[in-house]
Amino acid sequence: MPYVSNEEVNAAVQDRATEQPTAGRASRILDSDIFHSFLRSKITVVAAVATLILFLLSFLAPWVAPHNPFDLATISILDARVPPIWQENSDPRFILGTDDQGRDLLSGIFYGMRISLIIGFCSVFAAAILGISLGLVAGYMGGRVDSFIMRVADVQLTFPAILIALLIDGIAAGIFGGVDREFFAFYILIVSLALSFWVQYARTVRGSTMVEKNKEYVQAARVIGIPAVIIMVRHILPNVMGPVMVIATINLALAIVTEATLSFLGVGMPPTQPSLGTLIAIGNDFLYSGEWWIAIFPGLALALLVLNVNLLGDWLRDALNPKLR
Amino acid sequence: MNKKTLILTALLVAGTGSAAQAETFKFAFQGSLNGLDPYSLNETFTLSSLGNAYEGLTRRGADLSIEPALAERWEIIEPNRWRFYLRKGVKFHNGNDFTAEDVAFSAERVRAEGSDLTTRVPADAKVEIVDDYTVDFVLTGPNPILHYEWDTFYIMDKEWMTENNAVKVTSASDTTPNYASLNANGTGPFKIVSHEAGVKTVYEKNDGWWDEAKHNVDTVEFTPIPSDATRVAALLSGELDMVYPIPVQDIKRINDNAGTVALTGPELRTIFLGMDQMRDELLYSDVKGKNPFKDEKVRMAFYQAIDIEAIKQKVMRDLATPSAIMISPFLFSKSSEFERYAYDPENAKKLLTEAGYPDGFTVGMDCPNDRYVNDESICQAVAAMLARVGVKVDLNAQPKAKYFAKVLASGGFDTSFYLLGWTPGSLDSWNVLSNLMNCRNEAGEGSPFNLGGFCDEKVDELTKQVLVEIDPEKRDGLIAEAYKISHDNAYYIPLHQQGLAWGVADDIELVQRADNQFKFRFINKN
Amino acid sequence: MNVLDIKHLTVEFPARKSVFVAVNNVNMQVEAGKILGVVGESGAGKSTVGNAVIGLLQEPGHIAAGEVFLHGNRIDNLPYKEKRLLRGRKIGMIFQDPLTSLDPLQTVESQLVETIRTHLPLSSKDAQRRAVELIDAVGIPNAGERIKQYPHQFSGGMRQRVVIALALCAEPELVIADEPTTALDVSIQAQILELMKKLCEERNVAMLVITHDMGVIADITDHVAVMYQGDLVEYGETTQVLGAPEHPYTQSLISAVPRPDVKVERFPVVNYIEKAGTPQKQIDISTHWLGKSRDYEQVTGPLVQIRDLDMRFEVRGSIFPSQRKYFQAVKKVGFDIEQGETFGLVGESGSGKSTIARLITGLYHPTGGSILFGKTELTSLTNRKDVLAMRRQMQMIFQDPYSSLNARMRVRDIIGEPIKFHKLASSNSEVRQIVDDLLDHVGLGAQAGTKFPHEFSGGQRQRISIARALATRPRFLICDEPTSALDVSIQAQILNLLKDLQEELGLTMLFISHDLAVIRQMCNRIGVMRNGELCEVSDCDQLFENPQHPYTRELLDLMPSMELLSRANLETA
Amino acid sequence: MIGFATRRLIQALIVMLVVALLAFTMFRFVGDPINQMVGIETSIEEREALRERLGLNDPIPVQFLRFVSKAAQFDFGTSYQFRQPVSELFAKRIPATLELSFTSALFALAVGIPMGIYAGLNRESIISKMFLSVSLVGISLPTFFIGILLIFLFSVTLQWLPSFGRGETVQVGSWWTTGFLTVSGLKALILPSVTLGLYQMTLIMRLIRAEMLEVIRTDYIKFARARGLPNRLVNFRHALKNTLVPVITITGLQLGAIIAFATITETVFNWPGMGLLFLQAVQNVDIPIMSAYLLLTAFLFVAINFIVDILYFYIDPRLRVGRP
Repeated sequence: MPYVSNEEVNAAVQDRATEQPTAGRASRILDSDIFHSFLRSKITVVAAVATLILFLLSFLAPWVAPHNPFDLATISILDARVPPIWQENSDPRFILGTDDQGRDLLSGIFYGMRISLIIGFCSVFAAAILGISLGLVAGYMGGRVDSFIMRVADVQLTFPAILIALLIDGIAAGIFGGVDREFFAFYILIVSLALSFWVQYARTVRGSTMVEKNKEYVQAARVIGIPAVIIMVRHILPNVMGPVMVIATINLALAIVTEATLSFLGVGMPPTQPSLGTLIAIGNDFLYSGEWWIAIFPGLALALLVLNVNLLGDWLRDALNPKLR
Repeated sequence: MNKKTLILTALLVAGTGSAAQAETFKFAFQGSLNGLDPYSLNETFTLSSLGNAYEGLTRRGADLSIEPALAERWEIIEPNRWRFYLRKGVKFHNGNDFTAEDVAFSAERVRAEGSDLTTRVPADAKVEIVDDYTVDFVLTGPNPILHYEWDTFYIMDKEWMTENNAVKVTSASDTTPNYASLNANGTGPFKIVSHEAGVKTVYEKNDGWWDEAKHNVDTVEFTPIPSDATRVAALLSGELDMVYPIPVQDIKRINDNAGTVALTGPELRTIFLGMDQMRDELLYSDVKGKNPFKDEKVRMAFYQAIDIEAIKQKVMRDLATPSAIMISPFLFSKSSEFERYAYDPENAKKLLTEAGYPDGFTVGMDCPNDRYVNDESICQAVAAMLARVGVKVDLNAQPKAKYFAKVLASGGFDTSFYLLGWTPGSLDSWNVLSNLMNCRNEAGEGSPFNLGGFCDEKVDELTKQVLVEIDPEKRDGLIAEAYKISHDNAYYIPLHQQGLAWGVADDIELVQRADNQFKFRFINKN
Repeated sequence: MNVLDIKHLTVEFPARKSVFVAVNNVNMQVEAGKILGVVGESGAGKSTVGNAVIGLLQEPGHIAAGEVFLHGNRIDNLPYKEKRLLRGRKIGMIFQDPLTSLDPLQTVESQLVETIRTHLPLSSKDAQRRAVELIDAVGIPNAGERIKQYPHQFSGGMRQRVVIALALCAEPELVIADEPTTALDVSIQAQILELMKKLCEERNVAMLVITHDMGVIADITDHVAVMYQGDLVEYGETTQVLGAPEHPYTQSLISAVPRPDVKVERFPVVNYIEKAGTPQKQIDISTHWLGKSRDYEQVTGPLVQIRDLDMRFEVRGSIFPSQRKYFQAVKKVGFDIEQGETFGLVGESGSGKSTIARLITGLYHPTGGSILFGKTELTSLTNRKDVLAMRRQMQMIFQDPYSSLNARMRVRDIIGEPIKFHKLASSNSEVRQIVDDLLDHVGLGAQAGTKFPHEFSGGQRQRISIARALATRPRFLICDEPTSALDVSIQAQILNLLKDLQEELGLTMLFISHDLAVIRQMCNRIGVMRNGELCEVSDCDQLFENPQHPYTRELLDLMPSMELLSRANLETA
Repeated sequence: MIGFATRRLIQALIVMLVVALLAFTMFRFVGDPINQMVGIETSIEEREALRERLGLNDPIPVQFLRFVSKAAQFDFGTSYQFRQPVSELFAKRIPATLELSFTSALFALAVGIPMGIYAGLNRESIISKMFLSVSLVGISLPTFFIGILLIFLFSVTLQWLPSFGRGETVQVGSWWTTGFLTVSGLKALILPSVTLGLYQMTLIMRLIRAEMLEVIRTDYIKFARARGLPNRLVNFRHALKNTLVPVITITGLQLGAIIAFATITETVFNWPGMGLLFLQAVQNVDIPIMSAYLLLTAFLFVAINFIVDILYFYIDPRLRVGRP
């Protein structure tokens, strides 16, 4: 409805703005409203830079970390529980000290963050694929398919992430016996996280799809004769990705926290392949004995990582919400 | 009840709560007391807790020496016949008299279907009541250690059990719980007045106890707290009088904290590493077609690759005694004759090269992570040490439930290399030999806990001799011989006896027994 | 004395890079009991005037210059609190969309009472009484009962009456009505306009009516202000301005308004408003791809024959058939569309006209009846290949230019998609060439292909839609309200374009609209629909001059009279 | 209304049945219960006999049917660890969990709603930005970590509040025990409910803020302002009430989540509720407790959803009152 008072103004602003010559894709992005709102929020810029640094440190861990905490041949139990360098009895090799196995905590945090992030990304990705596909199908097809998928989602919602992970861990343990936990823990975590997160995507995508499918561009595509699958993927999907991006960002943070919690409960990554959560869980045992750094530094790293990702997600949600612009 | 009275009641409850606190002793343990039936579960904490309400014919003192309890004395009147003279005038908590009938009943019940303590009394032993206060146990062969575990073979009241239809041992398949698993009626120094499994158990002093009470607490409250940190926090914040076990790393903090002290001492449990020496091809390994652990050199290399001192210092914070044999020195007189092989990674490498593994090999290791003191950390340290001699260890640390399901007979001994701990319940070496060191078949017949399945006929032979040998000196000689065979061949890699660490408030006096049993009759609150 | 006096009003919206002047140095006055209409197209700044008067400019908009007087008292510079007390008390406001203007969770009564008691010192009893009186006054029957109900229990027209009652709660001296009837059907619109006029006179209220609709202006206003891009271009008595416009913008605007009383061949081209009007590169249809190889089967007689068409939707599903509820959207409808003609379907919202379009194109499957396209029965097509062949022959142009194009695709891909999908061109470069030609042909120019839809205005987007529809080389084109979301001047251009294309390509068209005036300009024959039924089918002129069905007569009577409007520039057919 | 309620009930039943099937099949594969029930000294023959007695060797469908029919009568079997009927164990634990969940939900709502309203109405103010940032920290720290830090600070260092358990409880009625009526019970509630409620509080605050931001942009709020209504009326009577409609759904869902997340809090604070029972059951492969817990949480969740649906009827007249 073009005659609503304030939108009229906005439309006019836009119409006149488009008269300016637009050059190149990059400059268009730099010129976009989203990028502008990004720059306007200083805290978001800081969060983005911090996130980028943390991501780089994690993914470049093998190159930037002073030690390799997974190379058992280089760690020595005799270096266990060395405090950070500004404390007494410290060792200049270990800036943030070492954990109970003599692993350098700083390197451990880099590697741990890498594991946390990989698990986060993989599970978010898997959940998104599953949720988006089911959401698209449910929203587009409607009827029985829709109610079936949504009933499944209801059942799924009955089990919060923690329960699902405990369940899946249990099933996996049952099926694979005691097979190499180092190997399986990783996949178990991803599957459990993905299975607990997909509902959100499915519900959101379904909702948006139901809106989008009634829009005339979809009807136009149908009138042309384009098959449903292509309509879903080519036409609807790109238009529902906005909220999906928001959910994905926030989910990444949630996945990292949930993974940490699972590790704390003992069903996450094993101490030989520690994620941030595992590091905290290990350190928790040393909190009262004065070796606080084993828990606190990974805890801070986790909080920092999640906080920054959440900040980005927060901003993205507001920036992409058309109702708030 | 209207609101006002509710609040009033609340105030009253709060009031009486604080008044009673003076004589109340509160403690926490990491596990919970699941059922009260003393024959349902053969597990240290359960037996230890129930031992405050129930008593056996014998009991063990602060130094673990066997003392008379419900039996005033006993004698072996024939090689196969033991006679027990029962204490007179003892009453159960419900007022019933303790008589020979109760002993005979208990001896039958402890061997009945569903009991987890069937080994306390040999299956073919007969119980004969001589008179109200005399009982004979007739065996099919000589057994010098018949009564060694009887401190945890608790005597139950036949009359009470029959009245309450609890003669059958509580079994997991019963849909209605056995009366005896929810209530206790023993002769011991404390009565169990309320029991909420997994939440709280309250004991009260038994004023009619037959022995002279050396303790001064009237009420004991037990809460299970599985989390180490929470348990320690509860002690540090003064909410509890005693918690156990405490993590070794918190000993210092507890000692430094005003009002609490850590009580440490040796435990009888021996922690050791075992290796699969039975399969022809090792599981979870990159070595195909053969089993490296069948080669003594490999076992010896593993042994010498492990820096036991580092584990003691860094992992156990000195709360462990490195051990050369599979039993605590407190339980075996000739233990000083054994010495651990030295830590020598160079030699270990050499031995591996000689065995044909110059670059080492990969092996999976199974480890519990909530069973023994710092079990997972020990395994990690071992893995790191082995990495230094070229052996890559894939560590699989799991909660004890899953761990045991995998490595024990029920899981088909599905392990190549594992960490296990063992306390001989009878506090005697025969238990170690027969459980850990005899040959076994694939079903576990023989030594069911010889998970690696090594088989040495000589050890088996010596075990049989030990069982029937009455002369202590000769018996110890036979045992030492068996241990030497194991030591020489490195069938096992014993690590250490782990220590006990209890956290106690300053104003409490109690006795920390090396079998990790906690007896309220030793508690004094100042 | 003037109730409202606006002097040199300038409203600015600071944007990121520049300041957008929404209203530029505007003067206008309203007297008590009179209605001033502010008319203009999108972006004219007419709503901004209303918002500036009542002090509800959206941030960061602000009055940059000028004064606003109410009864001679300056009000634009009052502190917030006093300004708030003016709202409702002295100035009432009516918004466009009655469906969203009322709080869905409060009864009508509580919304009225809270407003009354905010402004008048009445007890809640008295306020309730007054609320009932107001509801009665705006013509809602059973006021005493209805007042206890929630907004969703009222129809759209009734809700707008409630909104008017709310605006009148405290007997304001001035009422600002921002597009008060735009969201309403023709018949309701007439009633609401009548009510407004009546209230205005009875209560001696000054009224500022903001609208894009010349019909509304002609119907009720005493004075009119014509705005264009923030400027007041013409101001005066309504009869004067509409009958003899002076400013060229007003002239072209008036000439672009479709009117039911005059049939024109083509609308005058209003270059004043949008440049991209005519094809930029002439293509020879007879040799071009667009006109070539129309290898469709030859048909004698009507191209489309619809018989007994039925469509019902399940409103509430249930596993028990007796529990299901249906809505009958189309009831036993039958008509023919001859080759080469434009058949018009007209009716109010919910009459089922759009459903028929969707049934023909196969977006819905009818629950009964037959649709014969040429010699093919569409309802019994199952073979995917046959379905595609049919789809190719008929295309559709939709109402909403904003949602009918996929915002994430480039214009070139949007138009190229059907060509590629139906394999109508042999190579990608050919597709590209065709797309460029199509863009040229609809008057956008080939360079438009690389852009995204949001970079175009509504009219331009509708041209893209048309190009896409042409890309399958259809013989039958369905236009579902193609211009109802557009400004009149743009509407005129699009209608011209459609006419041209039909002529060039020999298209058969089904033209759907709620606007009788537009229908009259476009169609050869017309069907009138109401509640899913087809009331009447007749020739265009006959329908307007001699309607048969009472509903048709009613519709024609309700149309705002356009007789005031100047007839300059019109080539009458 | 009745039709609506029945339809929802039928759906709920189907959900419960599916959950039962899932719970059953999943747990049938977890670990080996026998190992948990006996000491490690028990022989293989005895294990086999026990397996047979427990019906663990029966065909799976038979086991499932037995499971469902018993569960319908609140008979979840006997706990392997405790050798007590699971239903009795839960009866004792449910009050603890519900009191904790209720208190933290109350805390989350009582703090989250005002904060959300404030942040929604004053989008640009420093305080709302602070609320947002602080609340982000709240959701960025894992619950267990917050719990540990709180214990460290308030129990161990300051010794103000207890670090574990429920304190003194009072029996109310035949089976409900409450910690609300004693000083120590109330003190014991503080840390766990703050830990548990923090995350939900953050969510509710952010949700209210977001909804507020959307609602205050709607036409009816603009119209309310145009009628000159004072801000208080506009914000609270119109905006807030409309905000609450979606908030109720999410709060309902969150209530379910609180009960599930109580597992972690109960672990950290050794709170004798059903979450702790469940976690210990997982560690000890106590199948009957695990399946009962899943069914119970699913039941609570479904029940809460049902109540939320009914609540909608009372809050939103569009559902309650038909069109003319």
